[in-house]
Amino acid sequence: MLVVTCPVCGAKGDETDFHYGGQAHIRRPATHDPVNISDEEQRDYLFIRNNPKGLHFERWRCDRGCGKWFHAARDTQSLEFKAFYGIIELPPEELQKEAKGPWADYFKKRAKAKA
Amino acid sequence: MSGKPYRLSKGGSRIDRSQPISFSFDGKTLSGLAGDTLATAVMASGQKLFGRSFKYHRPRGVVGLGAEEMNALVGVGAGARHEPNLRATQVELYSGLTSISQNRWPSLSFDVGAFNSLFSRFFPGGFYYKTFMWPQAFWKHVYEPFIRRAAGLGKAADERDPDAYEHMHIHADVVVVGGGIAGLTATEAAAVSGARVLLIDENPVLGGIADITAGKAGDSSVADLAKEIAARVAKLPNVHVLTRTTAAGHYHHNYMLAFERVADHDPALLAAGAPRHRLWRIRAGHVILATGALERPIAFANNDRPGIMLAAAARAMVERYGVAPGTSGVVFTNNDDAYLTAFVLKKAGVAVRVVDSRARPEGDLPKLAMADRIEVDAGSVISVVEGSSGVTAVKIAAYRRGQGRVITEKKVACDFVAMSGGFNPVLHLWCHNGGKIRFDDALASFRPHTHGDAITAAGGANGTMSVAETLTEAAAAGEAAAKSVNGKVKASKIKLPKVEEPKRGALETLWFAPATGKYNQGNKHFIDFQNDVTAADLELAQREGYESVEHTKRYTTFGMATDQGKTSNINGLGVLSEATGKPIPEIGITTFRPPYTPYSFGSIAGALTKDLFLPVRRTPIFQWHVDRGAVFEPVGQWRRAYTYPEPGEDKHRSINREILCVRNKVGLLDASTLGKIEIKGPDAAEFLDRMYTNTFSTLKVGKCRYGLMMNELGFLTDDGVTVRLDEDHFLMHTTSGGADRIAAWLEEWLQTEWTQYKVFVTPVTEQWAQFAIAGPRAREVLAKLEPDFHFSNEAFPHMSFKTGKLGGYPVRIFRISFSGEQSYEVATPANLGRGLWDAIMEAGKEFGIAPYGTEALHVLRAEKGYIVIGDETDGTTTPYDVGLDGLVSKKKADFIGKRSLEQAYLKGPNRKQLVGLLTEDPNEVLPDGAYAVRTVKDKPPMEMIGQVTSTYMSPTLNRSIAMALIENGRARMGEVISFPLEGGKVVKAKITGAVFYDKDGGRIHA
Amino acid sequence: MLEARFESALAQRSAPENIYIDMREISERGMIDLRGQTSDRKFTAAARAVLGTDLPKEPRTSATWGDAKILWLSPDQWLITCPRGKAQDLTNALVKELGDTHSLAINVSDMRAIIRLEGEFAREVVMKGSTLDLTDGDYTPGTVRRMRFAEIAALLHIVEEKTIDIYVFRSYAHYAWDFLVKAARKGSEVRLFPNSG
Amino acid sequence: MTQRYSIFSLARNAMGYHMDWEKAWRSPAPKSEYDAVIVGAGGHGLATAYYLAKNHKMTNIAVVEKGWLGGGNTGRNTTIIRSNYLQDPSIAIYELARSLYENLSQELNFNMMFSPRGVMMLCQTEHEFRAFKRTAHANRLAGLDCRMITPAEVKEIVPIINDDPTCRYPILGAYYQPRGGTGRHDAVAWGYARGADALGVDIIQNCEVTGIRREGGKVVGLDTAKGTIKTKKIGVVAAGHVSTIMDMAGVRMPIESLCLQALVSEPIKPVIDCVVMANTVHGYISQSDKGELVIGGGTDPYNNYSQRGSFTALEHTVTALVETFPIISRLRMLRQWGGIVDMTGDRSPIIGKTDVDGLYVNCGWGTGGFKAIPGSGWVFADTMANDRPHPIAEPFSLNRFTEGRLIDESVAAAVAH
Repeated sequence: MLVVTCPVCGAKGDETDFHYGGQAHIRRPATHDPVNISDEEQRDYLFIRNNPKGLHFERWRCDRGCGKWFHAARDTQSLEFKAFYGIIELPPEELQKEAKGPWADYFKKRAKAKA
Repeated sequence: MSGKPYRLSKGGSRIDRSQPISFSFDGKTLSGLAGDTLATAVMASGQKLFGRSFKYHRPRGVVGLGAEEMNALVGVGAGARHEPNLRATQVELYSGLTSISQNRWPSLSFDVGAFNSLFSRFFPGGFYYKTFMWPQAFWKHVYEPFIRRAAGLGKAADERDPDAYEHMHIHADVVVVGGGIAGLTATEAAAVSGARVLLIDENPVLGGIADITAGKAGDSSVADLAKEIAARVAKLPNVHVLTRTTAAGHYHHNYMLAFERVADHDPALLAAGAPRHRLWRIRAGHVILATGALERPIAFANNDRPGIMLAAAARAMVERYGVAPGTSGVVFTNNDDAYLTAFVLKKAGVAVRVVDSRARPEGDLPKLAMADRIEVDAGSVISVVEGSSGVTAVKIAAYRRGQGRVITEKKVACDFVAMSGGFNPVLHLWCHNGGKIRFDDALASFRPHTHGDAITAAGGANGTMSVAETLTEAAAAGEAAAKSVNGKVKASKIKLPKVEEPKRGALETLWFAPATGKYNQGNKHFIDFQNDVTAADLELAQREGYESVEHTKRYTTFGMATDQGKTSNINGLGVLSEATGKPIPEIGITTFRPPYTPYSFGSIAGALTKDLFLPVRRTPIFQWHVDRGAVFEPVGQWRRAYTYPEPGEDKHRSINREILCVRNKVGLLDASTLGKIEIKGPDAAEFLDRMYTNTFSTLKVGKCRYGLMMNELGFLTDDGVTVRLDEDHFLMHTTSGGADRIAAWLEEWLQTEWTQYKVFVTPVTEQWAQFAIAGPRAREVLAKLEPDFHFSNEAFPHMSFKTGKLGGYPVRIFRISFSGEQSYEVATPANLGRGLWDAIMEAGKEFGIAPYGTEALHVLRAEKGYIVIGDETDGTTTPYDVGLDGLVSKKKADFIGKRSLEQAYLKGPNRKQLVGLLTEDPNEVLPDGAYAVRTVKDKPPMEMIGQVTSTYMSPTLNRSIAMALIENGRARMGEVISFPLEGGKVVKAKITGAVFYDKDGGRIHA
Repeated sequence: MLEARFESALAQRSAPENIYIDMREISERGMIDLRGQTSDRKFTAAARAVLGTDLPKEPRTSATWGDAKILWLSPDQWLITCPRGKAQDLTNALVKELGDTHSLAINVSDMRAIIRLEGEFAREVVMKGSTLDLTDGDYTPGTVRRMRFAEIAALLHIVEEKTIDIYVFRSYAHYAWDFLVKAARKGSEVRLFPNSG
Repeated sequence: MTQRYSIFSLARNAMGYHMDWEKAWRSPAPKSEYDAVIVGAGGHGLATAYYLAKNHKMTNIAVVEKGWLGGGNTGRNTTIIRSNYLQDPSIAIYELARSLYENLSQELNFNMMFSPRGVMMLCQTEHEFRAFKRTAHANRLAGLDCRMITPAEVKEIVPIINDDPTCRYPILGAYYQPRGGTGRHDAVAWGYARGADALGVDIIQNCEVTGIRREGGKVVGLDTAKGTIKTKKIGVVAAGHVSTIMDMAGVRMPIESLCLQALVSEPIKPVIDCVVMANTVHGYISQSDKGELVIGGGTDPYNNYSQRGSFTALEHTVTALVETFPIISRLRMLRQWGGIVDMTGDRSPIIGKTDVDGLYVNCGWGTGGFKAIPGSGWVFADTMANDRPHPIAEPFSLNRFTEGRLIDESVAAAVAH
């Protein structure tokens, strides 16, 4: 039974007061360019998931609290939360750096796009 | 023997000799004393035999002191209150307790299953994997039924449990597990430092093993020290003490479960309203494990005979209960602690001698024993035990560490053995959530190492055996825990007494006491007593390649009995270590799984049984439906009226009557369960365009539109009518089951994808009672209630909306229809719902109004070819599949599911499409879910081309109708397809359009 | 003219006996759900103009003005409770005053049922069904918190030290009531931290 | 020649105090090169190796395993075997598996105790009832021996069931597969391991894979804790850890790893003789030969590699089962644990080739893999040996997610596997 803290309202409680919403930072292609979406892009959006053993980034909702969605960084092995952050935010820099595998690739790409 | 031959004339700190208690064991009425456990009360009467082992059905008696007991398992209580597999050492005696032994037939002393024991040579570990394979059918029909009957331990009750259970949630800064001197000291230290402390102990009284521990603390005995701290702790405002409570599991983020036996020891509490068990759900800031250490048995030949106990257990029997384990005994040890047992026995007048594997025991206690003229065979082991249903003698043999078999031995008559192979720190809770442990050679056991959680171990649990060190360590642990949780610590600290205790000599590792023969040739050195796993079995597993300790465990079942290896795990590793020549840490250790000791399923369910199991949602009209004799059906969490049979009517007739009433007169439906969501904001219309497949931004204020929703995979998930209340304000209806899901779905998209939209979504389902008044006379009923309201087609056309009053009730009225008839849905605030319902029924009387239920509704809509999400769709159905292409916008650039709908497979050929079916025989109703086949064959397999989604006998059309999803269905109009049913019958049906009644839709606008 | 007949969610439940707290339905309160953005000063000013006090912005707090209470539900949502008879007028006033600011005010007086618990052990009884720690000092009078209670969603309002209101959706009211009656059964007292006074 | 197991060999060995039994499998060091390497010595991986050797005569192969063989989900599941699925592709593979299970003890000369004691899926809502009626029609026409049974029949087969028609979820009927049942999970892994080993397969335990070597679009070998192994064919059968392994080859998967919860009660005398699945309330239960009630439930909702028991899912399941089987209230939970299950986007498995030549994957069995082991190994071995999907494996290809060609079993009333 995990303890989750909502970064929006500060409510801290058991995981059963929250709703898990799967992987974070998935881009919905149709929102940006509804016309040109390849089958592969659509597959990646709908099905391909980062599934790291270790640091992961995910979505939660303060289901029995303020009702707001937020992001969390969590280790999938120790189940320890490393950070809670806003639903339209990226994780803290140091966690982006700590990320491995597909997550590391993702954050690098985001940083590049920004630069 | 008669009377209570083993009850000593003096002593027994826990018993009250003035309060005899009558109870029964295996039908025999016995008498014990208040404070006894079932184990001590039975043993006081002279009975040592408590049960039979799992595989060989060998006779077994009490071995342990409490939770570690693996042999003396009993069933307690009668009838619906019977509970199997309880450890007799933990069952507190109460007047009228009934108990039985288990796993024997016909009786404990004469057990036919013991026959197995004679052939045990043919049943080594894992033997069943090698046989029982021929002939093939025999496993299921011959071998397995026999094994199943023989296996299992006690019997389950055969009726529903009459007792109550509950949960309690608690948060504590510090949770201390174990109320011995370590736990008590840690509790006091943490509490005076300002922390809120929860102290949990599984025993009825605090103190742990203080009362059987040597030493002086200041002027007090260790026992008195424990009592003094317990008394102080009991008065602290920031401490909550739970006794008779087992900390069962430690989980992520310092979550713990503890299992309190509130009333098991006293039926009067149950009668007064107490729950039988209470499950504590605990969130700890910091956990201190003061769970002590469990004594290890020693593996020697026939070490399982009744009368062979752990040394501390034997000592506690005398000290606490005034019960002697026998008349003449041998203490067999490899360490100093067991000498205390010898002293206690001698003092109680029981003849005793000591066998010590160590050649030169050097501690204070052995010296004291020799000074006290207790006979000690140093450098010796017990090589074999004689006697079958009890101990009659032991053979004592000279031994040097590592010796494989003994040469000379002497026989000594005795009737019990108290053994001690050393102590294992109780690591279960430490390990449940991944704590690391390390092997300690001095202890010859594992002790806590590192842990990722805020948790520490103190005292015996940490491998600390001395009283003085335990107190220091526990006090420090308590203070540190308080500090880690609360930041700074109050100045007050507890003062520790000065301790004097005997100097301990070193323990000598002894996993296995050799016998004269090869131990694997007939001698049974039990490691796991309950599951009958011997040292030879473990070695066999190694020889056969089951080298991983997990393989050995699973192959032999070692450590898998109801004690979960409490006494056997380390001994087994020791044997494996000696067999393989690998040190124990390399052998590894099997995983500790929760719970520490088994706890009741009833306590897990807690209060959530019967009506409280899961909530049933009720509409404001619920009681009316009940009073009217409605048959209900669950819809999501709701109970909806399915139909309202009149006296003498069956469901079928009642449904038909309701349908015809709507078609010919007027019916009233409780539609309060429909989801209702208010959506408001400048971007509300655009937002809805994203959510629905069709367009809502073009909807006029005051008008209604039916909408379809898909998920991102392009499959239908919900539908309903949405009303535009104002330019920026909509009221969405969802399916009854979809209300919460869709509200959350809308919120999710708003918060996570279209964050720029200014839209508020507020679910209001429960604010409103909502009814459908449907049928050709609906308008007349409403007009009677509110003559001034304009209900005419012109003033209030189909798919429009008005607010106003109806018979004095404030209402929202929607001219919408799911029956195909002229229909108004009326919503009024929920607390007024029942009043309005009654008013409508009253007003409708003269027009022949009748309530109709969900089944009539379903037939009515099927006659009209309207889909039901979940019937015509199954989560893989697209709008195209059900023929609603017209509701999928071609203009909108993007809406949820649009892109997936373009996926080749979803648009591809041979999709199943919604069609109507008319059976050739109009009286033949196709079964639910029946499949049509391409070609009927004599026998399966047959290629299937689609299935029935809804099927009814239509009273309106006086014939059967069905809807179905059929491969390329829309291109096959008029084709007759075949449905092969069970038993060879084939029903033929013609494919038609799905609208069966009033095809031009005139009645809706009537 | 007919008179509308009123029947609250728990009207048919009788007063429980043999329980160790006091418990009753509060059916005389009306409720308004208010949505708006606190960053929008027009919104906050309009709300203040009608309600007479600022909307509480601090999570899990409430404000009182006259016979109305304003319970924080979310950064953009409040539940206003007032005497039932005033709820519609107050809603209308809010809607009018809020005008075209991005907001939503709905009279939801019938959407929830309120169960009031009173007594020494009110908090303990709630803790049999909720994971919240009502003994830790954070839950002072005025505190509001949404929670999972037994198998349902509920809103907790600490009215006074030993008075707690539990708001549940109307269709679940009987379930919450029955759970509480069972949890508060005499003989099942826990007496958490018995010396804490 | 491997020693045969039988009542006679058992008796013969008893005379010698069981000193002469051979090892069930060897513990070889890895060779420098194999014709194929299977990653993961669970049931699916070992069965694949066995059938590669037996059916396709590929005996120069190895199975590499991070821990001990059978130590993942094979040794952690609730041992249910059934094939009464709704969708045609599912029926095909699960029925192949079930029929292979019928003779598996004899085939492997290792008693894995397949016990066709019947699997019953309760119908507790009208919706579920209708969904199972549909499944029943589909299964009958596919040739499965399954049928709908009435509440009275349910009660007769499972007398301890709560048949109170007024209870929260009354029993409306059940969908029953009489030849479904249970097996001894460890024995399946051990039997296949022993069988494969006897055919020359090297099973290398404690040998974690640390890298997959590619040359352009094809695999050439893998790095392990015991050195580098050359091979042109790699079959990844690593269940919950499949993403980790496939990431090494640069292949991204539609998989999430969750922790599935299971538990057993203390052993009691027989009270329930078949497998009962109550999908509405998310619980399933059977009784092992040892007498323990074996109970499975849901997964924790979040990605999870911890393999530990938690309480949330368990609480829900046990509460439901106490209501469904009220007599278990006074029985006790003995042990709980978790297994890391690999869930795909449509909850059906993935079997087949990947975009990398010589790299094959068999995963996504989620909560239902045990029942599929023989069939899964059979078709995956065929796929690997012939470098094209076996017809039964074909619908389960990885590219179905690109095409939108999902195989969704949850349409049948959210049935647990």
